[in-house]
Amino acid sequence: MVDLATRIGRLALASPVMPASGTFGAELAEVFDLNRLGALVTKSVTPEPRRGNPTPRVAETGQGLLNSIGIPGKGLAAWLAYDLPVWRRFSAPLIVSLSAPTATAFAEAARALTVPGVAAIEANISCPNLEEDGRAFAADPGPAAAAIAAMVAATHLPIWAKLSPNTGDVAAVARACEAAGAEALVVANTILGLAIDLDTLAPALGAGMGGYSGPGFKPIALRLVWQCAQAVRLPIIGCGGITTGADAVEFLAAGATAVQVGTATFVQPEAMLRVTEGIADFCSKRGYARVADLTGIALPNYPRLAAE
Amino acid sequence: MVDLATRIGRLALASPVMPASGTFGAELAEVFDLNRLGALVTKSVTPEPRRGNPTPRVAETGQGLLNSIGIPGKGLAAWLAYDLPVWRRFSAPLIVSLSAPTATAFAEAARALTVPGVAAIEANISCPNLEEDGRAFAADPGPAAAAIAAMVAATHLPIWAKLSPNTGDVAAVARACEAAGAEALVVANTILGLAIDLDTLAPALGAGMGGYSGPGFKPIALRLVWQCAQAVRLPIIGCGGITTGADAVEFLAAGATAVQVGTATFVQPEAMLRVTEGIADFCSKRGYARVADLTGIALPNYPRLAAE
Amino acid sequence: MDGAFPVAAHLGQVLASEPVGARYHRLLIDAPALSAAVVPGQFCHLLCPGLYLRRPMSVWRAGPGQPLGFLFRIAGPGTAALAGLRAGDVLDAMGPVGRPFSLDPSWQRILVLARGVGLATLSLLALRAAASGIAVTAILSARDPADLMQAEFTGGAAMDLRTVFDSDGSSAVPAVEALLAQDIARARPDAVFTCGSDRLLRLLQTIAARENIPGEAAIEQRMGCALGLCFSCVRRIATADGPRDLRVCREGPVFDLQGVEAW
Amino acid sequence: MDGAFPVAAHLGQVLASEPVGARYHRLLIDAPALSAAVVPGQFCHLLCPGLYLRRPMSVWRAGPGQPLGFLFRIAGPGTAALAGLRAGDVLDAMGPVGRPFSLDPSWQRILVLARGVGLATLSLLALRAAASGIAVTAILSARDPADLMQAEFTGGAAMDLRTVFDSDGSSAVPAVEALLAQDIARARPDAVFTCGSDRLLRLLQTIAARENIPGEAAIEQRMGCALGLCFSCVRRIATADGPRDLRVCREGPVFDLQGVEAW
Ligand SMILES: Cc1cc2nc3c(=O)[nH]c(=O)nc-3n(C[C@H](O)[C@H](O)[C@H](O)COP(=O)(O)OP(=O)(O)OC[C@H]3O[C@@H](n4cnc5c(N)ncnc54)[C@H](O)[C@@H]3O)c2cc1C
Ligand SMILES: Cc1cc2nc3c(=O)[nH]c(=O)nc-3n(C[C@H](O)[C@H](O)[C@H](O)COP(=O)(O)OP(=O)(O)OC[C@H]3O[C@@H](n4cnc5c(N)ncnc54)[C@H](O)[C@@H]3O)c2cc1C
Ligand SMILES: Cc1cc2nc3c(=O)[nH]c(=O)nc-3n(C[C@H](O)[C@H](O)[C@H](O)COP(=O)(O)O)c2cc1C
Ligand SMILES: Cc1cc2nc3c(=O)[nH]c(=O)nc-3n(C[C@H](O)[C@H](O)[C@H](O)COP(=O)(O)O)c2cc1C
Ligand code: FES
Ligand code: FES
Repeated sequence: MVDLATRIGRLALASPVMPASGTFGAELAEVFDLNRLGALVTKSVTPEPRRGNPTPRVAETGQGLLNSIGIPGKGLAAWLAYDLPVWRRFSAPLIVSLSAPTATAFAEAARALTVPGVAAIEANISCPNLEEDGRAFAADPGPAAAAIAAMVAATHLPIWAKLSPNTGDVAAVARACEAAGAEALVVANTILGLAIDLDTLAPALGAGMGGYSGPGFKPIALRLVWQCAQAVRLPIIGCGGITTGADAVEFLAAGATAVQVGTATFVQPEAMLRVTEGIADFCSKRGYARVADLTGIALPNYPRLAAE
Repeated sequence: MVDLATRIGRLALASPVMPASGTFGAELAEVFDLNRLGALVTKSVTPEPRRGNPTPRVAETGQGLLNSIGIPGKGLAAWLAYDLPVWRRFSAPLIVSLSAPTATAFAEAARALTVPGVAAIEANISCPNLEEDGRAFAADPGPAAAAIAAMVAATHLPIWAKLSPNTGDVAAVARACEAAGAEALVVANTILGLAIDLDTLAPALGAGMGGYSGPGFKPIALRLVWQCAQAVRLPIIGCGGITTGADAVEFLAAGATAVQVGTATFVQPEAMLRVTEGIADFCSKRGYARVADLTGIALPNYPRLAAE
Repeated sequence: MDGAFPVAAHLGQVLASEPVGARYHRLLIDAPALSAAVVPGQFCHLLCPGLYLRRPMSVWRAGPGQPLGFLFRIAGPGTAALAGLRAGDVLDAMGPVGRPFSLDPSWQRILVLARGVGLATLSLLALRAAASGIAVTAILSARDPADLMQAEFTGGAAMDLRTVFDSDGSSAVPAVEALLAQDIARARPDAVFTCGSDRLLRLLQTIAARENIPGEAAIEQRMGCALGLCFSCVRRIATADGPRDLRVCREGPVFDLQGVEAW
Repeated sequence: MDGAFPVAAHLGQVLASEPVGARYHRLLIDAPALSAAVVPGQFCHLLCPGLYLRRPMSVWRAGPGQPLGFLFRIAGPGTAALAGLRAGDVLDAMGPVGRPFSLDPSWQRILVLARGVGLATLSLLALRAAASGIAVTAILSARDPADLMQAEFTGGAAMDLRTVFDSDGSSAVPAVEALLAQDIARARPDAVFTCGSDRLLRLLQTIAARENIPGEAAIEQRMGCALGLCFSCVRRIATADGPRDLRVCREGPVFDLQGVEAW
């Protein structure tokens, strides 16, 4: 029997497989038992209500998905009142993804989220801000660190920093988040992409550009994990195009301690279970007793102490 | 009959379709008549001989290719002596891709390449430098502009700046190259990626990380063209995952004046001819008399004057 | 079908795959559990060979012991790939998903106003109504008689049918308005339903409001997950607490007739 | 086949697709122009259903009016996809590419030393030699008798065959060295050829150098284009002007025996 347990900073997880923010909801409990997941990760919550972007909000590219949802939501207060109680029905640890327009707003929201039932906050400092040509906090070390530091000061909850591919130096951003007190890194959010609808000769998405995810994004996300794993000692949660157990093992070997599955759930609603089984199969076939043994095994400087 | 002629700065091209550097050679004349191409683009030439990277130098990802060739070559002097005469046998304009370690070296090489038979220099300021975690001139506006300016001062030949996806702000780099005197932008080179071989649990490429190209890269390259087209008035040559005429039309509509086809040639050696025919078919079906009419048609601020 | 987990990806053998007229196609699938569970108005999210995202498709035929049926227009790569399936191939259909039509056994008559592929979405409702002794008035609109899928709609059930066409001008809104007024005067329905045309939706809203008849409409939106997870499928809907962006895959695809904002 | 453009992607129908032993597979393709053009040692770059990059494969059978044949070990996804092809399917084979073996009509005898899939690469050379009256000594090495593809190698042609196996220790380098010495003493070949094993390559280099017999070796490298464009397939080769990284797809896959640096 392979030991799937792993640990992300102060948090012990029964499984290294969890959903990616914005691709998951309690509705998925209609398909399988969500307590089989290592953690539950919410859509990004925002301080104020947001309507989101114009439709169409998704488009298919040959090898993945483009989305410009725009983080619609009822806002933090309503989330605490209506959504949190729903999540409390599950036993897997709840990770709340948080998105905010300023470092101060991040801090205030993090304080407000410091309530029973919330196990950690995943700071979505990487969601492409389409008004600013896709620029985000996570594009540069300074703003990223400022947001993380403000949250760390505002709550005792673990802060996970979710990084963006849309930066010239992800290692520098990773180091800045580590220095600012992040307890883990989630690598990565979607990369900016575009598709043109040849019928209309206009962007396929109502908002123009969008975030690219799915299998075609995987080699890039894997590289970002690889770069971050060599830059910091924080545990890394790999995310990007993971569809199979083999994909997940690549991320673990490149330095991840856990993985998130997003778009794959749209194609196969049980994808997260398949990924979990696939990891376990790989470990038993190859003689690894603990999934944790795979973390960083492909790194030049392996054994890597980060995950400890 | 659709008019495929287009113009890149001072250069008039009979067709908007040309090869991407490093994926093309005179050897392809064994497959079709290379004079059917809008231009010929050489592998990157370097001032000194280079051996290149350890093998394996290529790996397949689900939706594209990872490569870490490392620009092997016999160096500029030998190229002028042995390769240039071979290229002179073709009538399509010859674009020499140039890669160098410093701005000065770029300038000296550009001067040396200012000989009959060379129509323009494509400055590969974007080739991932794996020793520096993939950082390149094109990662930041300053170094990019310095290299371009040095070349512009050293030769009367048109300088095309080939940009990199591995930057946090491609629009800023594009503007810097325009200000430095580039006559066109090639968008874009490969994006850094990684694949892990599950048999060896080590990187699939001998060099570790590599450049990701092919269909899975297309939505990103298309977005880079879209961002650059809105940042500068220079003609843009779109490049990234183009396999069909429809792919090429997306790039033209997003602001490109011409396109380069790279990895697709590895899958179908006649891919460039198929792309050319596909563009012509689209134009005639949709009633565009000149392929040039498609440039930027999907841009918010269309009509865009850049291409003129 | 596991009660605790009502939604699943079902692998079903293709029993029949046939073109319908020039622009449409019909698939019959052997997926007993799914077919038995579907309620009219619900849809499935179909994996299309060679494409990445699933495509949403209303259930056109379903029932205990009956094959699961889809009737669709070939609109692009996904539907073209579905039309390329052959008998014996396997289709991956995720479902059932979506809020179904309301059908009150005490009703005497319903009126259905459908155009184009809207026929596919409303057919199962009409069949179930007829089967449970509720009279059905069906007004079907199409380009021309060749494009009308009358047999596919009625499935042989007895209905009061009216057909209108662009080709002879009878599908023009004023003409359909007169037809509706007449029909409602002649045999007043307890509820009205529509799908497939924004013009007809607006018309039915006006008349149903005036006549004070309850109704529902099924609408479409580009989808990602079809499970309520991604919020890509929202449409603006007027609700008791004001206008809301609701998920077509979750709060819909069937909404109260008066709630749907035309677009 | 257009003389001006000797290389092309040929679409050929699969005539036969059969497993050979437990680990190998055989494909016969109807591609007349390509089959007639191939020279022993050359290879084709094959499109593998569902995968992105082509895979290089030596031509095992070819000739005017004969089907084009490939014999390969199922090593991963690409070769597995090729083995999944069925009679009637279409294979996209690009070629012919690569520098072939040298075969001098004036030679009396050649010696071939092959192991594993190296048999596939050397078989056509042996057949053409035999057909043109050149005697062939073939030393075939395999895991065990079951894994040896003797019939696939000889294709029924008469050859002086020696088989060695890991299972009985006869394939150990000293044993093969003795065998080679014996054979060369008995019937000295005008040239020697090898493919499939680095150990045997090094052994043959030593003996051929000592005996001063010319030879060639076919080697492999991971490939991108197979057209000489990408320089992904280089191997270190000793040349007259010193060691060079040469392209296996262009300057190879056949190189002078003594030039190949073992790795
Ligand atoms: C709940 C629901 C039920 C549906 N039922 C049916 C049905 O019974 N029969 C039928 O023929 N069609 C139905 N559709 C529409 C069907 O989903 C689309 O035609 C299909 O997704 C097009 O995919 P494609 O790849 O073939 O074309 P694409 O190239 O994806 O699109 C072709 C055209 O269809 C539009 N389109 C794409 N996806 C959708 C979508 N999800 N909803 C609406 N328009 C879309 C595009 O904007 C484009 O104009 C339904 C849609 C929904 C949301
Ligand atoms: C000129 C040439 C001729 C060849 N002829 C034959 C032949 O006749 N019969 C045969 O069985 N095989 C032959 N090969 C090897 C064959 O190309 C590989 O086995 C095949 O590409 C593996 O692809 P895959 O997707 O099945 O496995 P992959 O998962 O791609 O690789 C499986 C294993 O094969 C290795 N490999 C992958 N590609 C190559 C390659 N191009 N060359 C060498 N090793 C590789 C990988 O490193 C890995 O260890 C030849 C190779 C070359 C270069
Ligand atoms: C429809 C959609 C919505 C998303 N919404 C969010 C979000 O609200 N917050 C966030 O941090 N990431 C969001 N993401 C990014 C995913 O969490 C994930 O980082 C990305 O999709 C890459 O993983 P994948 O390839 O497995 O989908 C979203 C992705 C998709 C496809
Ligand atoms: C094998 C290989 C070698 C390449 N070598 C070069 C090079 O020498 N110089 C350069 O500017 N770009 C080089 N590139 C990048 C291509 O020119 C092109 O920008 C990139 O591959 C994206 O286009 P594609 O997806 O059509 O291949 C290379 C790409 C590949 C796949
Ligand atoms: S399609 Fe994902 S929420 Fe409706
Ligand atoms: S494989 Fe491209 S040069 Fe040999």
